[in-house]
Amino acid sequence: MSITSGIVFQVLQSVLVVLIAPLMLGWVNQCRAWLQNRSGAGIWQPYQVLNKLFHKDAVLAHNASSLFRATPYILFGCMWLAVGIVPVLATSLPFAPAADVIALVGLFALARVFVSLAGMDIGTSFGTLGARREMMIGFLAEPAMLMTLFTASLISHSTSLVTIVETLAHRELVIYPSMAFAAVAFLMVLLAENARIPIDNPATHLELTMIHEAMILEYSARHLALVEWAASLKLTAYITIGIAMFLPWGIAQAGDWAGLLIALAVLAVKLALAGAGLALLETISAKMRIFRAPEFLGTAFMLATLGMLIHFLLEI
Amino acid sequence: MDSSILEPIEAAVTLSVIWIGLGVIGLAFMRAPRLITRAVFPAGALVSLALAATGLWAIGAPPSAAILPAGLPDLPFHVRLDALSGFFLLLLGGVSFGISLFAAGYFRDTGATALGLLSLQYHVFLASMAFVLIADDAYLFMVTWESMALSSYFLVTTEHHEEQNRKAGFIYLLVAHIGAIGILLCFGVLHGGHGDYTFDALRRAELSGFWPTIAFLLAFFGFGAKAGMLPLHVWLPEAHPAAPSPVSALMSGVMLKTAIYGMIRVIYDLIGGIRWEWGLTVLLFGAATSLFGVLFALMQHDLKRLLAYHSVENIGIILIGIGLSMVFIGSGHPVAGALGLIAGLYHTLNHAVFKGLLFLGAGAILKSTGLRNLNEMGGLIRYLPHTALYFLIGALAISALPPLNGFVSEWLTFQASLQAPLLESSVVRSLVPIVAAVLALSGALTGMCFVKVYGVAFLGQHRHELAEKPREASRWERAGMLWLALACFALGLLPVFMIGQLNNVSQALIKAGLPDEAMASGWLWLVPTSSAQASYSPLVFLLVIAAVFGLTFLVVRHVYHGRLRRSDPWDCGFPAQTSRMEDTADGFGQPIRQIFAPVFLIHREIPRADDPRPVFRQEIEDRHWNWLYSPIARLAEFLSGHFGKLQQGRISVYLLYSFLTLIALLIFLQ
Amino acid sequence: MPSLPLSSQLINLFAALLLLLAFAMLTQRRILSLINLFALQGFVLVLSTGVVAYSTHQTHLYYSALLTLILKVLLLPWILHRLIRALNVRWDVETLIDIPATMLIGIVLVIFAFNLATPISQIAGTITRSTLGIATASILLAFLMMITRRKAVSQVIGFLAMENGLFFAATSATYGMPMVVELGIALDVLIGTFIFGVFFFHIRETFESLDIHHLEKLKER
Amino acid sequence: MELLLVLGVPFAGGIVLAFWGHRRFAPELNSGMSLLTLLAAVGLTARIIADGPILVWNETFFVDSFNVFLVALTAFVAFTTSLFSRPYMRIELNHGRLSPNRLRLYHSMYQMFSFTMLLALLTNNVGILWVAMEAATLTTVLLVSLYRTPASLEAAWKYFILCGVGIAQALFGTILLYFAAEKVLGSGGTALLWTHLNEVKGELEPTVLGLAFVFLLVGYGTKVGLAPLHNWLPDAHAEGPTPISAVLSGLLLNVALYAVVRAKVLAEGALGTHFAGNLMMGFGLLSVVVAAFLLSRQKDIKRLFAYSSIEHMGLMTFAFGMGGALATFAGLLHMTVHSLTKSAIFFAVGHAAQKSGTQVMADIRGLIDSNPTIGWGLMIGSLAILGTPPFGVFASEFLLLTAAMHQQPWATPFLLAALGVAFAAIFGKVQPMVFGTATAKRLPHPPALIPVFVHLAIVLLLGLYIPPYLAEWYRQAAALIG
Repeated sequence: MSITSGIVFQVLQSVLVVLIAPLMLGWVNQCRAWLQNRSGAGIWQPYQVLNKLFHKDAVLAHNASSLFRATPYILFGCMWLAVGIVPVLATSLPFAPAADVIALVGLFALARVFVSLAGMDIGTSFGTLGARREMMIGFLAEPAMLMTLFTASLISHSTSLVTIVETLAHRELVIYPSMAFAAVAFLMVLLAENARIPIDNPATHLELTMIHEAMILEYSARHLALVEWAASLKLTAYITIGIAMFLPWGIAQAGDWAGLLIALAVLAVKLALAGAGLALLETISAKMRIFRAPEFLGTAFMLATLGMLIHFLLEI
Repeated sequence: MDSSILEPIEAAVTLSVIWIGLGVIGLAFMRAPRLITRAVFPAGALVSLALAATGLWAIGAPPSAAILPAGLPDLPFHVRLDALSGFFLLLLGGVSFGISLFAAGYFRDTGATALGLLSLQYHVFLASMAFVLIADDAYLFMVTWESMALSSYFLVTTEHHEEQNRKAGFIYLLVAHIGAIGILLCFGVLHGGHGDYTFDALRRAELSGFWPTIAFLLAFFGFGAKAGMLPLHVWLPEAHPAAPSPVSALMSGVMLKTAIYGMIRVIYDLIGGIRWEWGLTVLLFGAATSLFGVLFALMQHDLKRLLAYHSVENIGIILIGIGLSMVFIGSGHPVAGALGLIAGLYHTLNHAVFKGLLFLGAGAILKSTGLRNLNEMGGLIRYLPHTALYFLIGALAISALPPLNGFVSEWLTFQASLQAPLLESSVVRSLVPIVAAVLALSGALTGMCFVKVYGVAFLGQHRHELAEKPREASRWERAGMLWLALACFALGLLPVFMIGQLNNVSQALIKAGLPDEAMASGWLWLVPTSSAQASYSPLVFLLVIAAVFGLTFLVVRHVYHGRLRRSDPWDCGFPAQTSRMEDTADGFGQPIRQIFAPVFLIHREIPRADDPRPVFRQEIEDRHWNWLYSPIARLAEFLSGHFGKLQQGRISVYLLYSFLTLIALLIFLQ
Repeated sequence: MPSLPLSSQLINLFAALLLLLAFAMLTQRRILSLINLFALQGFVLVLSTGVVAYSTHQTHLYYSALLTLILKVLLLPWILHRLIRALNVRWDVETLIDIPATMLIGIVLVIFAFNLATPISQIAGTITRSTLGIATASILLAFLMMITRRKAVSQVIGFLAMENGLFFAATSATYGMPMVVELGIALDVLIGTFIFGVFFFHIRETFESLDIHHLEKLKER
Repeated sequence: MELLLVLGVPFAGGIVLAFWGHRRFAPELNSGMSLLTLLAAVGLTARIIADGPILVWNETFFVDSFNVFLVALTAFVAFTTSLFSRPYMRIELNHGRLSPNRLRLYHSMYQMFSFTMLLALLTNNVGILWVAMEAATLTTVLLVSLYRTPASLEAAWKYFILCGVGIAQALFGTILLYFAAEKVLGSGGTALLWTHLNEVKGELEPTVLGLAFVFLLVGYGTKVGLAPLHNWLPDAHAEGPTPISAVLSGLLLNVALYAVVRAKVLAEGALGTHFAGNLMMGFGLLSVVVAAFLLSRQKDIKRLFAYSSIEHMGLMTFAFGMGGALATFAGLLHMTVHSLTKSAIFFAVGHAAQKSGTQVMADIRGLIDSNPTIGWGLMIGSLAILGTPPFGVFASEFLLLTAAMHQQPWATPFLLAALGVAFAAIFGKVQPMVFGTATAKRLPHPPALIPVFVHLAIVLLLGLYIPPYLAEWYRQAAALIG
């Protein structure tokens, strides 16, 4: 493949994902609404929200430091990089080797650290509360995430997502029990990391329960917009990682345009299904107390580790 | 070799001696403190730089040895400088350069006498560390090893008027001494009763049966005690806070690493014939150490104590790397072994850099605010912007966040652990990834801990009314921190260069290195084994983020506007937002305390409802005191009590003793 | 042993006497008679030394016999007499262990000393081979006496009795040490006794008594 | 000639000071005498190094490289101690703990004591060796009770009785030795001369020699302070004036050990077994362990270091018992460094106790503030005696342990454990005395601390660099006593 087409694909994928990320959020919310017999705000709602926010004047607390103002951009940058790395549409993109799964997890950690610091910057009780809870979730989720990724990478003898996807995509269909465990674990991590029910409730501002919203309480206007956008990007990135690992079929090679169209179609379907499934999950499950979260994520960690052990015992 | 050209070893020896000379000068001119801070310490820093250069030079050069005209009659001091020593010299020089610069500013307003002694002890400390690294016989090694402990002991007890500093010093020196005894025994075992005590002889000595294992265990114990490995870590969180901050930085950044050096030197080089069981031991101890260290760090509210516990954690991570390499080497996979070794060594260097930086930052805070207790800090970023920046870099680095250096070495460690499928025994094969999981967990916890530190210390509103506005660190101090911060970036963004050097080290040490493809893939891409397996390019990483940052900024400004209003933080309808509503350091650690409650020994004091002046107090204690140390102390007490009974003052009894002794001997004679 | 020359018979006799006296001292309660017994022991020592000297024509033994006579039979008892008169500690000596037990232990010691000395006596070329055992025995007995006694004075007497035993060993078993050594020993004994005297006064004036249970303060608490 | 001086000067000094010992210049006179002795000893040493062992005065005196090195050491420490005792004793006099008469006694006895020790070292006659040892006891016993306090009396009494009895055993041992020797060498003077005995040691009667060695070991061992015969030692050290504690620890114990070693050489030669060595190793090990564990119970600073002396004597005894070139070398080196270090420590301790007016460690605090030199002296000295590099004690202990590790592996754990315990005990007590906030008063006379640092400097030097001639000298000595 020529380097230019590679770059083109890279840019294309990144831009595309960044653009559809709010749509994804809107879609999930819409499905939730339907499932709850509400009419819902429509799937384009997030774009309108973002637009509105960008127009507003930013309001900043007096003692907000430069770190507070830089964070939204850093956040957005991290997430953009993330979706640039994950093979969403095509594999072997030029940026892909810049980071493997471990680096990806590191990337998310970086984003988390910055948003928590921003939460503590103003020094209100909510910000620190949110930061504390976020970090708690984070340190529980991160190892679980790594373990699921390790399971996949042990199967494909590689930690670079591209290789993983390629090996998993172009193999004859064999049942990997370990992957089943990993998948469940990954789902749980996804819920926790993206502040979804049952860990957090994106739709509430009830002090005692909120996590993510508490941290960004002080943000307004463009900063808030970037943070929200980054959040939706994060959700999309996670979903696409999940897709790449657990149902990678139909992804295109960089540079073949025919494959790209198929890939686009396939991706759309996958995302739609994933969104619906997420909405379903959120509808049927209830938010749990904050200190049930360790159990929840602990279970995820256990499952992931079990998956890896099973891989070592059965599949080698 | 041609003696006319200078050899690395000669340079190293000369520089170390110069250090001692500087110390003596400092003592001699103790009446001129300005001279000491403005001349002696900077000069020492320059020596550090030269030493670092020597180290770098030695990594490439063939080993060079020399014999000094001193020591025991049959065993003069042997010194030798090979790639391994070179690498550690590089570490010592590089880190101590920054620290000495910092010290030049930090010790500005110390008392004259104290300053004179300080500079003597400080430079002797540096010199003895250098000599430990180049010692090539057991005697010189022990001498310098103990001088290192001794000089640092005196540095720890600089402020000896505080009871707890004295206690710290005592525990420190005691543990160091016991560890040294273990090392001495190890040399004795290695020696096996023939030849002399040069390392060459020890290398050549053929051990049979279980003797190598015994030697390994002794070395592991002895050096582990110095490195602060579980459960011998107790001295570390006591001693590091007690010492003046540059010294804490030196101890935690460099001295612990000499223990790692000793471990590698003895196990890989002197004992040789590594067995995978040993590796497993190191691996498990490492994992336990790292997890324990970070958990206790999260419970601390004394900044320097917290950093000390993080040193424990990082030592654990280093041990994990080394343990992995030993496991692989022991089961016949030298390449994977090399990867583990390189990961361990690289983390050794990284930890030295960022831990040094963090301790210096703590020192700057302590100097300008007089605070060590996190719960009293807050909002310092407004007063100490530079320190805040450097500290942030250090915090991100230690939290193993890309694209800084801490991440690279942990990434390499993960890569090493993912070589597990190579192993035969299924138990080990599945243990290794679990250790990796532990590593991941402690990495994440570290992130949490430093969010806590940074958030509580530098961000938010300040909790404690200070007498006067805190002053930003002086030029010298900032220079020291800047140097280390830059090192964090350099090692994080361009790891390939240093990895190449480390590859030489491992080539020299275990006759194996990374595969050529790994080395061939250019300066931008860090590739441990093959590009298909894994690759990482921190520079691209950073550039993309920066690019997006700039782009978004421009777009947002361009398409929309940059209007901004300042106002009070939103108070949720609750008017008085005081700093007492922020989380304290303890508050931030509370989830961990709850989740890992069984690990800690918690004494809590909760106020009753009708308490007029309610107070909440809680102490977190280290369980190891109870199950390990106090029993030993009690045993010694018990024994001495019984020996004491021998002597109850009656002369007749004393006579009886000698009488019975005589009779007994006479009977024995027959 | 039928065919022993008169001299060695005499010496054995004296040896037996010496042992007897040692026992007597071990069991003696009164300090005064203790001193007398000590003097008597010294006298026996002199006689035996004389006999040895006569039978082996070792002239320097005469001197040491003379030395002993002066030192241990006349001088030391006289000093001790004066001391106890000055410090008036004439009363009885209470022992730490009661007398019969002491006796029993003493007998055991004697047996032990004898079978210790037998192998040596076999190879001894002197006419007085069997005396070494007795010397050892009396030394050990004196040691025992020092252990059991409570008064400083009686301890000192025990010490001197031990010296007697040694001296007896030196003369009878080896025909005496070289003269210079003899002199040295005698000198030391003399000085020692003087120092003892000094001590008695110091102890006395510090503790108003010579009972050594005052001297049990220094110990490991 | 030098020999005559070495012995004559202190003897004369003793007599002279018996008359003038209470005068103002007496301390200086005392030091002067010691200095002369030292010079003579140096001359003697030079001569020995130059032209080998000498035998003089129909073989009564015999000087070989073993005892000449002890002679030099003894003379040196005796001299430095006399330097130290000048201000020390003056201060004691000011505090009214002494009367001029006792000062006279002290000075005269001090010289006599060094005379007896030198005699014991130099004589060739085992009998005279005994006489000298006994005389050494007699000269010191009055010095221990110099203060006439009840405690000092008690200490002196115990010292006297126990050592007297012990010495008596030694005499019996000597007699037995003679008894065995005269079979070979015929009766008369020569049968007690060590040179002759050493030549014929192979032919001596084993059973007798075994018996003799037991008595000699118990006898002189009491004076060395081997457990369980050591009970007099802490008391005597604690209650006597500090200079005496210094010379007792630094010198007398060495001389006693010297006697034991001489006896061991004969016994080993006669028995042909390692019996004597084993006994010594047993005693040494026992002493090390017992002392190490008793250290932690001490409250009195001088008692503390007395026990440490027991411990180190145990180490040396173990080393000599082990035998072999390396171990003996280590033993001799340890003898040197221990004498120097321990006496230095006692100098510092003496002044420390005087400054704070007590020997109870709990009441001595913050020396480093009240008097840095004393504080550092005590600190460095203790670290040195605890065997921390780079001091000479570590060098000798390193050699000793390495020797032990492949000659007697079973013993090393005990030794190391004991050393560890000792470290914890001593250092744990010294640190608070040196550091912390001060509790001390001024001294009427400036303390003499040059000796402290001279000693410590030598010890440090020996740790880093042993001059070749010294090493050669040790080797010869080691060869002599094998």
